[in-house]
Amino acid sequence: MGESITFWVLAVVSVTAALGLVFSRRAVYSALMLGVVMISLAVLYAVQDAPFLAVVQIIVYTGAVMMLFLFVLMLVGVDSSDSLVETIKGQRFWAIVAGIGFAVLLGLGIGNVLLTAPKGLAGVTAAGNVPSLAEQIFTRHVFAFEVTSALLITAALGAMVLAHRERTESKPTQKQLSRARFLAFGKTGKNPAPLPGPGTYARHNSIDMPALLPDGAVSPLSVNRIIARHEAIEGTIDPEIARILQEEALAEQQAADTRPTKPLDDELGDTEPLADTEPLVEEDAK
Amino acid sequence: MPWLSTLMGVSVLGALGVTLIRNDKLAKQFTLLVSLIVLALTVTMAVQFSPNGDQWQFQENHSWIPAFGINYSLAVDGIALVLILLSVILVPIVVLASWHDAEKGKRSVRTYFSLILVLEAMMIGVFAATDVFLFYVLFEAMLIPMYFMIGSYGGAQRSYAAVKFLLYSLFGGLLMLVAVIALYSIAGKNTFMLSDLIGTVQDVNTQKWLFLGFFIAFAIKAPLWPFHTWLPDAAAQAPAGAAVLLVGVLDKVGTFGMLRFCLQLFPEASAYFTPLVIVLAVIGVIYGAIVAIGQTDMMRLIAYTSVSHFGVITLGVFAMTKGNPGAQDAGAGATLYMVNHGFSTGALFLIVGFLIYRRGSQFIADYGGVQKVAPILAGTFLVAGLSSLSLPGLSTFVSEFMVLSGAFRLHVPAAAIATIGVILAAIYILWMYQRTMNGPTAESVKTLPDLNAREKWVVAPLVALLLVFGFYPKPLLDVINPAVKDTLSSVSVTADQAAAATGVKEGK
Amino acid sequence: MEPAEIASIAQHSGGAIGVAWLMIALPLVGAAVLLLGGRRTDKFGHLLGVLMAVASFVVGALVFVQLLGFAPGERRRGVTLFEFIPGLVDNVGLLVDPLSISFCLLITGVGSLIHIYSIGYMAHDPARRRFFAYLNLFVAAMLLLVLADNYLILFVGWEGVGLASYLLIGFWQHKPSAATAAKKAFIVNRVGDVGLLIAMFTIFATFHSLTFSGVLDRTGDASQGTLTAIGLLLLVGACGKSAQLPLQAWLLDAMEGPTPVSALIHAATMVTAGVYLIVRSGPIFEGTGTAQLVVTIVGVATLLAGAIIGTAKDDIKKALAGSTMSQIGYMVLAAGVGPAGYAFAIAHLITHGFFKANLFLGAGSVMHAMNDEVDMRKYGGLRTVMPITFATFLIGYLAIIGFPLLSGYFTKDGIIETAMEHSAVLGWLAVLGAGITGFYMSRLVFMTFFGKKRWDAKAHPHESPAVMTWPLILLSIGSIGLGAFLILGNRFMIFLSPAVGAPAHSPAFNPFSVPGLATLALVAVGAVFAWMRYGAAEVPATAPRGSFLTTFARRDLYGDALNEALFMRPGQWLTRLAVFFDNRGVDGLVNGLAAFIGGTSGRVRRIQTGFVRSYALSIFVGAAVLVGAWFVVGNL
Amino acid sequence: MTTHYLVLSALLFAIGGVGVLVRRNAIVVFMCVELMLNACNLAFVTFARQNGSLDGQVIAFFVMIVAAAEVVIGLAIIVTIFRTRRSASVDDASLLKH
Repeated sequence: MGESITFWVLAVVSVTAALGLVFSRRAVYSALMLGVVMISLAVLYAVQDAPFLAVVQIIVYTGAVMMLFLFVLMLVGVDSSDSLVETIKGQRFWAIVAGIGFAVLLGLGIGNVLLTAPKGLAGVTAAGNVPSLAEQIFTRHVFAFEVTSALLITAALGAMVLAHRERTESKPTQKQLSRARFLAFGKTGKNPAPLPGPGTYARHNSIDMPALLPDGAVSPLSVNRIIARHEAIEGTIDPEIARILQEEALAEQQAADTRPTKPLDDELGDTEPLADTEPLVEEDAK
Repeated sequence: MPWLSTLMGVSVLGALGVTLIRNDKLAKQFTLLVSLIVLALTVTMAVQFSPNGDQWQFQENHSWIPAFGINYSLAVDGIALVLILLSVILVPIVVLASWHDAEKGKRSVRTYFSLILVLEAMMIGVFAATDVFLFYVLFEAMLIPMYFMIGSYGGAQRSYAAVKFLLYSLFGGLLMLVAVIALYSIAGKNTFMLSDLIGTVQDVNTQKWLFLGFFIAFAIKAPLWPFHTWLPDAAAQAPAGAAVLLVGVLDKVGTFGMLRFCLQLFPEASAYFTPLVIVLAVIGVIYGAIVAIGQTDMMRLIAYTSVSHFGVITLGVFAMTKGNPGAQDAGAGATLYMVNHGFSTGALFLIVGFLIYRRGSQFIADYGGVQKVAPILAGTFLVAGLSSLSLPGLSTFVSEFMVLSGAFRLHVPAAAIATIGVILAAIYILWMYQRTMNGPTAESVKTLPDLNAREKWVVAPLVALLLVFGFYPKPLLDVINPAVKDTLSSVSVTADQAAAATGVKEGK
Repeated sequence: MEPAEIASIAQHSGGAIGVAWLMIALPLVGAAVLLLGGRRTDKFGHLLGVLMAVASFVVGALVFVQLLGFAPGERRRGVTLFEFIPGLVDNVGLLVDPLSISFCLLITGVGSLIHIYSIGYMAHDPARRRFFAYLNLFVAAMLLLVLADNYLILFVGWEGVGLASYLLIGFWQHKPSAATAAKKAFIVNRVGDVGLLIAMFTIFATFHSLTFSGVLDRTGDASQGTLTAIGLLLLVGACGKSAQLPLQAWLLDAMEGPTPVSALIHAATMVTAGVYLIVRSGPIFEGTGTAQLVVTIVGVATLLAGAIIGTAKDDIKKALAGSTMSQIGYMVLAAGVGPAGYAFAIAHLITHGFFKANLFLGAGSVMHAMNDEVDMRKYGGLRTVMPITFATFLIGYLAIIGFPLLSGYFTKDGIIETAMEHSAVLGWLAVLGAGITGFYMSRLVFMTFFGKKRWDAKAHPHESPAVMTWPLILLSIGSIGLGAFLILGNRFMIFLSPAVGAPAHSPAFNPFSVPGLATLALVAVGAVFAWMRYGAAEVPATAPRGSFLTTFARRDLYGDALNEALFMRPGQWLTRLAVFFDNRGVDGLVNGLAAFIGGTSGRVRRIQTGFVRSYALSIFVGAAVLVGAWFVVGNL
Repeated sequence: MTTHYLVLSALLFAIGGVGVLVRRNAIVVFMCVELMLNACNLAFVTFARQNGSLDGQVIAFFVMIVAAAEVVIGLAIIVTIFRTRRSASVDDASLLKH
C-alpha cells in the first residue's frame, strides 16, 4: 500500500516535471525540472529494492550531472531562452504525434502483458543489496566495468581536449597590456585606470553600492550593469546613475545603428571562413 | 608446372615492376619485354597442349575460401586456350602500338602500361577459370583497369564513356552475381566448380531465371543488341590500344561466357531461349551494320561493326544445340570467329588509331585521299577492312562461313538474313575507305607521314595472322574442335526439344 | 532432259597436273613481291608481272598437253593441296578437267597478252608496278576460281577476282568517280555473293559436302524444290559476277578502270565466271526445269538489254561494255539450255574472250592516241592514222557481229540454233539481239574509224607502240580462226563432255539453217542502217536529244535510277533512321534510365536537411512504427 | 505494480523523445536525452525486481556511468560549438546536408 501511494505521488510529480522540462522556455527551469524527475526516480529505485542505485542516482545525476548542466548553462548564458516558434515545417506536429503514438503503443503493449507477481530480490540479495551488486559487478561484469572505467577516463580527457582552446599567440605581458591601455586612451579617451570598486561602507559591503567620487557624486563606472538594470526595474536606482546609464544606452544604440552589422565569427577572430561551400570533388565534364 | 598461374604471375609482377620505373621509355620497353615473355610462355604451354587429350589440361586447384567451397581453380580446354593465345598475342602488339598514346593522359605513362599488364593477367585468368566464382570475380575485376584506361587516357568525352561502360557492365555483373549465388545454393553441393555444377539444376523454370542472370551479363559484355550502346562510346573515347583490348578480348568474355556457362549449366533454358537469342543476334548483325554505315566517326563505326560481328558469334554459339546437325561447325566457327575478330578488329582499330594520331581527328569528313600520301597505311587499312567484311582468303571468312553454315541448318531464315550482313559490311567498310583514302587528297592530310617502322611491326603480325589462318585455319580448328565436341556433349538437349523450341523442320 | 554423264575424278596425278597449283602460285608470288617490295620493285615490276603471267600460261599449256594424253574418260584429275576446314571442306584441292583447263588457257593466254599490252599502255603511270601487282593478283584469283574442286574454294577465288576488280576499277582512286565505281562493283557483286553463300549453305545442308564430286554426282538425292532453290541462288551469284539482269548496273561504271582492266576482267574473263558457275553446276540445273527456265530468261533479257544500251552510248568503252553484257547474255542463255548448250556457251565465251579483248585493247589504243578521250563523237576517220589498230579492230568487229567464217559466226550461231531448238521464242529473241549487235557495233566502228575527223585541237593521234599492237595482232588471229576450230566437227563439245556431259544428240553445223540466214540478214540490215546514220551522214559533235527510246537506252534502261529509287534512297533513309533510333531510342533509353535514377536521387537527397531534429524525428517515428509492427505481428 | 512502473517509464521516455524533437537549445535537448536514459533505467530496475535478478540493476548502473561520460563529452562539444558559433541551437549546425 505504501509503495502504491509513493508510486502514484511520484509518478504524477515526475510526469509533470518531465512535461515542465520539455515545455519551459528557460533552460534553467528545465534543468531544475530534470532534477525533480531524477530525485523522484531515485526514490522509486529505493522503493524497488535498489537502494544503491537510488543513492548513486542522487549523487551522480542530481549531484554531478545536474551541476555540469548548470555550469554549462552559466557559460552559455543563463538567460538564453528559446523562442518556441518552430522553424522546421511539421516537426512539432509529427513529434507530438510520434511521442503520443509511441507512449500509447508501448503503454498498451505493456499493459496487456499478463505478468506474474514480482519475484523480488530477496533471494539474490541475501548478503544485502550493495555487497550483492558488488559481487556481480566485480565478478561477472568485471570486464565491462573495466571498460567503462576506461571510457570515463577517455571522456574526461576528451572533454579537456574539446574545451581547451589553443593559444595562437604568446600571452601579452603586463608591459604590453599597459601600453595598449594608454594607446587606447590616446585614441579614444578610454580611461586607462582600473574600474573603481564598488562603494564600501560600514553597513554595506556589496557590489550594488556605487563608489563615491571625491566630490561625493557616485561613479557610474563602479556600478554593475546588471544590478543597475534590476534596480532600474525596481525603481531603487540612484537617479544620477540612471541618467548616465540612459546616456550610455543611447550612445550604444547610435553606435550600433552606424556600425555595419558584422557576423559573429568575425568578432571572435576566427576569421577563416569554413570551406564548406566548395565542392569536395572536382566534377568531371558530364 | 603451374603454367596458368605462372602466366598471370609474370604479368602481375611485370605490372608492379613497371610502376617502379621512373623513366617512361624504360617503362614501355619493360612492358613490351614482359608481354613478350608471357607470349613466349603461352606458346610453350600451347605446344604442350594435346588437342585430343583430356578436355581440361594444365589444371590447378587450390582452396581459396573453404567456407563457401570457393576454389582458385584454373584449367584450359581448346576454346580457352585459343582465346588466351589471342589475348597474349594482342597485348605486345597493343603495347607497341600505344607507344605514344598515354602521353596526353591524366595519369602517368607507366600507369597506363602497368594497367595493360594487369589486364593481361585478368584476361588469362578469366578464360582459364573453372570455378564459377573465380570467373565472376575476374569478370568484374577486369572492368577496373579498363575503366582507368578509358577514363584517364581517353578522348574528350572520356569520363562519360568510362562511367557508362563501368555502370552498364556492373549492372550486368550484379545480375550475374545473384545468379551465381542462387546457383550455388540451389545446387547445394557447397562448391562453385563448373564441372560439379553442370547438370545440378534440373528444374526448367529455375534454369530459365538463372540463365537470364548469366545471359544478360554476357549480352551486355558481348555486346548483343540492344545492350550495345556503351560500346561505341567506350570504343570511340578509349585510346586505340585500349579499344583493341576492349573489343578484341574483353567483349569476347561475353560470348565465351555464353558458350561455357549458359549452354553448359542451363541446357534446357538455353534451348528455350534460343529463338529469342537468335532473333536478337540477327537483329544485331543487320542493325549494327546499318548503324555503322551511318556513322561519321571512324572509331564509332568500327565499334558498330563489332556489334554486327558479335551478332554472328552469338548466332554461332546458340546454334550449338544438340538438335542441330551443324552444331559442331557453328560452335567451332563461333570460337574461331572470336579469335579472328580479335585480330581483324584489332588491326582496324590500331590502323585507324595511327591515322587519328597523325591528323588529330576521328571524323571521316576530315580525311580524303590519304592513299596518295600514305600508301602503306591505306593498304593495311584496306586489308584490315577487308577482313572485317569477311573477304575469303582472310581468316574471318572461314569462321563466318562456318557459323552461318552451321546456323543455316538450325534455322534457315535466320542464317539467310544474317548473310545479308555481308553486303552491308561491304558498304560500311568500302564507303569509309573511299571517304578517307580515295578521292582528291584533302589539304589537311597532304603532309601525313606513312607508317613508321614501329607501326609496321604492329600491323605486320596481325595481317600475317589474318592471311595465314585464312588459308590454313587447321591448327586452330584442331584445337577448337575437340573442345567444342566436349562442350556439346554437356549440352544435353535432345533433338526433339531443340526442334520443338525452334520450330525447325529438318529438310531431309 | 536426262542428266548428263560426267566422268569420275581420277586422283593423284603426277607430272604437270601435279604441279598445277603453280599456275595459281606464280602470279600470286608476283603480286606479293610487287606489293610487299614497294618502290624497290618499280624498275622491273612490270616485267616480273608479265613473266609470272606467261609462266603461268606455260604451266597451263603443259597441263593441257598432259591432260590430252589421257583417254577422254580419264580427263578429270584431282590434285589435293592441303587440309582446310575439317568437317566442312576437308581439303583444298584443284580439279583439272577440260572445262577448267579451257578457262585456264583463256585466262593465262589472253591475260598474258593483256599484261604485255599494259606495259605500253601504263608506261607513263607512276603506279604501274601496283597495276601489275593487281593484275597478277587477279590472274591468280581467277585461276583459283576455275581450278577449285569445291564450291568454297571457288568462292575464295570468286571473291578474290572481285577484290582485284575493285582494286583495278578504282586504280585511279584520286578520281571520285573511279572510287565510287569500284565500290559499286564490289557491293553489287556482294549481293550476288549472298546468293552464292546461301546456295552453298543449302548445298552443304543437303549433300553434306561442298566438293563438286560430292555434290554433282548425287543431285538425284535431292528434291526438286531444293535443287530449284540451289539453282536460283547460284544464278543470283552468277548474275552478280556476270552483270546479268538485275545485277547489271556495275559493269558500265566499271569502265572507269584502265582499259586493259576492262579488257581482261570486265570482258574476257571475270565477268564470264557466272557462266562457268552455271556450267560447272550443270547437274543441279539439269535437275530442275524451273531454274533452267529462269536462267534462259535472264540470259535473253540481258542480251537484249545489253545490246540496247550499246546502241545509245557515245562512250566507246561503255558501248563495248553493253556489248559484253549482251554477249554474256548469250552464254547464259546457252548455259541455261543444258548440256546441248554448254559447249556453245563455253566456246562463245572463249572466242568472245579473244575478240572482245581485241576490241577493248583496240579501243584502248585509240584512247591512248586521243589523250584518253572516250567520246566517239570526237573521233572519226582514224583508220588512216592508226592502220594496225584499225585492222585488228575491224577483225574483232566482224567476229562479234558474226561475219561468216569468223569466230563469232560459229559460236553465236551455235547458241542461236540451240536456243531455237529449246524454245522458238528465245531463239528469235536471240536472233533479234544479233541484229542489234550488228547495228551498234557498226555504229561504233563507223563513228571511230570512218567519216570526218572530229578531233579536239590538242589531239595528235598516232599508232601505238609495238608492245601494244602485237597483242592486238595475236588476239585478232584468235578472233578469226578459233571459232571454226572449236565448233567444226563438234571438236570442243567432245573435248568438254567428260567434264559437263554430252548432249543427247550432237548437233551438226548447218550454215544454211533458217535462223542462221535470218541472223545474217538482220545483222546486215543493222550494219547498213548504221552506215546510213553514222558512216555516210554527219555525226553531230554533241548527242542529239533523241527519242524516248534513245534516252531509255542512254540511261542504261533506268537501271541506276531504279537501284537508286529502290535501294539507295530507302537505304540512306533507313540508315539515318537507324542512327537516330540508336542514339535517341536505344541509347536514349539507357541514358534516360540513368538520368531518371540520377534525378530521383537528386530529389531524394533533399531529405537530408542537415537538421539533426529531422533525423531524430525519423528515428523516433521509425521506433514507433516498429513498436506498432511488433504489435501487429505479435497479435497475428 | 510492475506494469505501472513500466508505463511510467514508457511515458517518461516518450516525453523525453518529444523534448528532443521539439527543443532547439542543445542543452535542453541533452537534458531530454538524460530523461530518456533515466526512463530506461527505471524499466531496468523494475524488471530486475520482476525477474528476481540483479542483472537489471547492474545494467542500470552501467547506463549511469555511460550517461555521465556522454554528458561530459556532449557538453564539451556544446561549449566548443557555442564558442565558435555563439549559438547553442541544434538547428544552426546543419551544414552536413544534401
